[in-house]
Amino acid sequence: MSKIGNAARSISRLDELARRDTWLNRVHPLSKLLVTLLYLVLVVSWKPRQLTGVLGMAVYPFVLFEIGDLSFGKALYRLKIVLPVVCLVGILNPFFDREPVLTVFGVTVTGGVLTMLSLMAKGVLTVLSTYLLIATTTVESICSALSMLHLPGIIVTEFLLICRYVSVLLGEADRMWQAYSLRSPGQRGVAHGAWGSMLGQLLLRSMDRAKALYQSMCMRGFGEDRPFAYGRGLTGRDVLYLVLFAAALITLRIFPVLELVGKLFS
Amino acid sequence: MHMADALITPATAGVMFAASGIAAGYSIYKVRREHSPEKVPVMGVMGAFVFAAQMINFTIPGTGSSGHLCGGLLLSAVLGPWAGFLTMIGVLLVQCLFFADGGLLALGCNIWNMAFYGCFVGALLIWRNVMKKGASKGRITLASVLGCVVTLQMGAFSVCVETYLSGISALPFGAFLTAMLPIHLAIGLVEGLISAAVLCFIHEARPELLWGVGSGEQAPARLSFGKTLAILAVAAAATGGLLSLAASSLPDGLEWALERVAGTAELPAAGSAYEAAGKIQNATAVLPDYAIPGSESAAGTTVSGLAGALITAVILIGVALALHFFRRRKAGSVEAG
Amino acid sequence: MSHIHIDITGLSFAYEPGHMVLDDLSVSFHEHDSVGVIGANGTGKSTFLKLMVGLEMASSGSIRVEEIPVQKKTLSRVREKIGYVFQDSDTQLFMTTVREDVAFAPRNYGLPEEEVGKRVEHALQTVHIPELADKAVYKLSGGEKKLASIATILSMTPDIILMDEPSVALDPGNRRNLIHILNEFEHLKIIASHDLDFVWDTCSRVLLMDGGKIIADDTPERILRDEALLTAHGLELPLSLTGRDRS
Amino acid sequence: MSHIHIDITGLSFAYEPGHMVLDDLSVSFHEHDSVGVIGANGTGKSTFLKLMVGLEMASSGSIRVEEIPVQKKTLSRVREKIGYVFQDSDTQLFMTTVREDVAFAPRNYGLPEEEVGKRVEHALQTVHIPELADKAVYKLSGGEKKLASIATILSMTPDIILMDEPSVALDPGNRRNLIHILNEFEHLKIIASHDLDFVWDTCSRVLLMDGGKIIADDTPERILRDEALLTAHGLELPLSLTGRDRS
Ligand SMILES: Nc1ncnc2c1ncn2[C@@H]1O[C@H](COP(=O)(O)OP(=O)(O)OP(=O)(O)O)[C@@H](O)[C@H]1O
Ligand SMILES: Nc1ncnc2c1ncn2[C@@H]1O[C@H](COP(=O)(O)OP(=O)(O)OP(=O)(O)O)[C@@H](O)[C@H]1O
Ligand SMILES: [Mg+2]
Ligand SMILES: [Mg+2]
Repeated sequence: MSKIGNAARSISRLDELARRDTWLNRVHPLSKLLVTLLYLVLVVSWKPRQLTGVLGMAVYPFVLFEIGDLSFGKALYRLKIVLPVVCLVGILNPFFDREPVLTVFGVTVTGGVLTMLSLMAKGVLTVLSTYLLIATTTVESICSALSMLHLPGIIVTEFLLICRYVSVLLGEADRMWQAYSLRSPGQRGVAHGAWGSMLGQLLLRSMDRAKALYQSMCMRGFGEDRPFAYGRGLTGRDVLYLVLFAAALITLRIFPVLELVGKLFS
Repeated sequence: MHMADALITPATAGVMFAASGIAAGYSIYKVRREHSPEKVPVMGVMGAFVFAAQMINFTIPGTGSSGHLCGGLLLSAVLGPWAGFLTMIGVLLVQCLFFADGGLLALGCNIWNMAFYGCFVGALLIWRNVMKKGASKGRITLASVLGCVVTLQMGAFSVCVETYLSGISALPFGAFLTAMLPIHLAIGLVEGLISAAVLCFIHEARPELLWGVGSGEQAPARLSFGKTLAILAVAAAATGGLLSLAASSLPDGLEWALERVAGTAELPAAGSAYEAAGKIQNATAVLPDYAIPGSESAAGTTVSGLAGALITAVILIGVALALHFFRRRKAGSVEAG
Repeated sequence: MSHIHIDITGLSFAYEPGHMVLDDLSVSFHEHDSVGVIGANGTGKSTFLKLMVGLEMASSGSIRVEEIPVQKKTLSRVREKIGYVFQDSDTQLFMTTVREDVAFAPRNYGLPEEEVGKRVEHALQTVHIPELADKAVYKLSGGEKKLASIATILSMTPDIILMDEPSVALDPGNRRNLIHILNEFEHLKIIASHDLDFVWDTCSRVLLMDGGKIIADDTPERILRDEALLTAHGLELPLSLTGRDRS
Repeated sequence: MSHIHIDITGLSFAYEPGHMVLDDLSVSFHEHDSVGVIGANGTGKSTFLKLMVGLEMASSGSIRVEEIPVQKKTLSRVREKIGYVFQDSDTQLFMTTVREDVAFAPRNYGLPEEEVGKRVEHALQTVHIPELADKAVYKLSGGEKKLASIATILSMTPDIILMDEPSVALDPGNRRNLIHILNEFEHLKIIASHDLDFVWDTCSRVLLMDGGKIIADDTPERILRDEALLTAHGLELPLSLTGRDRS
């Protein structure tokens, strides 16, 4: 099933990106995580009709994609899940809200069109900024940031193990599906006769694997609640990154920067 | 079913994070009390399992379409609802970070909509009560289908409420519900059947792996019965409260449909719905409008603003292209030297 | 030319752009060939087998199985002719009991239930595990799983058998049994393995792969005794040729 | 008696009541022993190794590792002394990169970060994979995974090494490399394997198990050349002794 293969490939590609050694990759994960969260909050805090404000927030991913040397194409591909949902929710707005709000080059724009466009812009920006985080930060780093935020060790450890075993189990599911399709040419999915046994086998094997995994962790001194990640501390540079970006983002949110730029040129 | 970041407001996100956080804290407390350190690796591997299993397509007999697995109920039926809930949190986090399915900010919503209902309502209430007298193929199928259908309905309902509260869509609440609930009824049915097939297999292969079977002797009923009731009451109150809140200001789906058919241009009901949404939004908004009085429009979108956006974009793209140019030249000179 | 054969011309393949796993490979296999594919870890043996059944698609070149080109739309016809045994038998078996699993392919080909039953019996007899027919798959030991997954292939009565490292995890007795089974199968079989003694005992032709190319294609006698050739490509003489007795 | 040793007396174990896997077993291992544990599938080799590190608990009898009895409350002390390589490297490696995984044990034992780094480097050097340090574990080939999981054990600088089928899935070159690594390790090592040639090349003492008992405990020369003994217990002569040359 190409879907499984695609999933495995996209995990592996993100992992490769995160392991590069660029300036942005070296910034402390905690700073990046906090800036990302702040950014998300600020983007979605714009009211439905405030399209200009939302557009202004686009400066951040644009600049950082440049700094982090990431490609927009790959990131935009990730929109395929979110954008349809967001569009479905927003697409009817122009029909319901027909109040004319402003005129651009002789075209009257209604409130509904504005809310639809700003919703889509929010969809794009939130996805891009999350991509920015995960494409420049490895899973271990995210875990260390999460434990610095005092997330319980149980969740951090579990998250790390999920990330580690996703590729293993995707591989197993893929091989099972291949074995299935080799003996049932022409079928596009698993027929109901094999629903239970197919996943059931995979589940039983996962449980056995988990037991063996626990044993091998015990053999190397694993303690129940010991945090898994050993991150470095924040340096001055990391704090500077956090403060500068937070300040810049809040400025974008409070001051009508784009309006001022527009006025400058008119 | 996954909520996107774009569909919510900071207030909704915060409330849902708090709710999910409380459930997570309680689950951690319960899991720790079990004193079974092997639970953590099991949770990790099982989380990865659910993730992989959801990638497999199952053909639905008689139709051309395909279905997936219902994660929360299945996990809880094997790990118990507490560990199952914590595992689902990990799965959702992985989905939102690596696959842009859901969002970081919407994580609280998604945990609630999918994990909370699936694990606590689906497993703790429905699964365990059906399994009390021991497991059989029939009971497992009943519990899974009932559990998946009910929890997916609750999840879909929550999605509607959260989206509505964010005031982002002009779509009336009732219409939204009439679109979401029937679809998720069908999805829940299929997911329930798939989960049932897996759980029946486990029941035959390794019955000791199933949680809560014959819970009469296994778990002390007096402790959990009260808690079960309490959780049910809170969930009911929460949904009921939200429902009445929504219903008081909104037309129902039928009304909306009639209006569409009548082709009323004004759509007064819809307008009032939007107003109501706006009010709620105002009440919950964290950040006010531009703090600068110089802003031209209360709506926050102006011609000069859009022009500014255009100009900024041109400048940024120019700078980016220049940077790329220099980078390539630098790389070229390094290679040459 | 005989009926059963595979023709490969100019086959190239890469998982990731710029990193060729197979590089312009051409070779033909004939009806009664038993081919051993050998090479160090990561030289593309498994990839080569996968391409032949269309589990991966070649970036250039062509593979023809009995004159049918391996393409998306011909896959089901190609796969009916080929039985493929995975390295990992755990993922190969997906039904509840051994019998169900062995019956899966013939049922899918729409055979009447009676014929299915016959084939299942015959396949289980061939690998000497008729007593396991009704055992649950997850209760089998490693060796038994391997034998069961071979039976699932035999019940397809394939024209061609492909096997990826079939001798792994078997104890010496079970391994000997598998050698016997393979030698009984008369049609084309292609076996990728690190166990050079196993290849020696089952194959009449050996392909040595390295760097995406076929380095040598000859009889076991000539390749598996050529210590210099083997060592140059990360391998060693088969253990049975090292003659510890004399030391 | 030397410092490093394991003493086992009257050890019995059953997973399920009535079905004894190990039955009243007594044996001692000493500082410089290299012990090969052999036997057909399902004779309890893995179980035997697991009991020594307390992954399963004996139903009767005692195991003492360097005078410490293996019991629930002594487990962490016992385990600090023993490095255990599992058969399945996928469960052995649970961190994301090779470096993280190799560093896991020393960090858990509370060593300073600098010492951890040194140990990791040294362990990776020993198994010749320093270039894989920052590679993601799931991208390793089977053989590389095996080598990495051996490195995770070496970084613990254990007194004792236990290995369950370490030569599986390695190509001949990597297998030779592992033999070399094991021969360099001077302390007590116990290796369970079906690869009798591997046992021959690494061990100075062989235990043949069957039916929950130790059937024979002697030098490789005497056990691995005894065809009658081996065949009686489901095994065969090591391949290097079959002397194909003469055929
Ligand atoms: N899914 C994949 N994505 C990317 N690269 C892959 C993938 N599968 C295999 N490779 C790479 O392709 C090359 C050939 O792999 P293949 O599995 O065919 O080797 P092999 O000869 O079967 O090795 P082994 O003896 O270890 O089984 C290896 O370098 C491997 O790392
Ligand atoms: N968790 C378990 N529960 C019940 N029985 C088990 C369990 N693990 C192993 N056994 C049984 O105990 C016996 C010994 O198993 P063990 O894994 O020790 O054998 P082994 O000698 O390592 O075999 P192999 O060569 O196949 O690895 C087998 O009969 C097996 O079926
Ligand atoms: Mg291979
Ligand atoms: Mg074993």
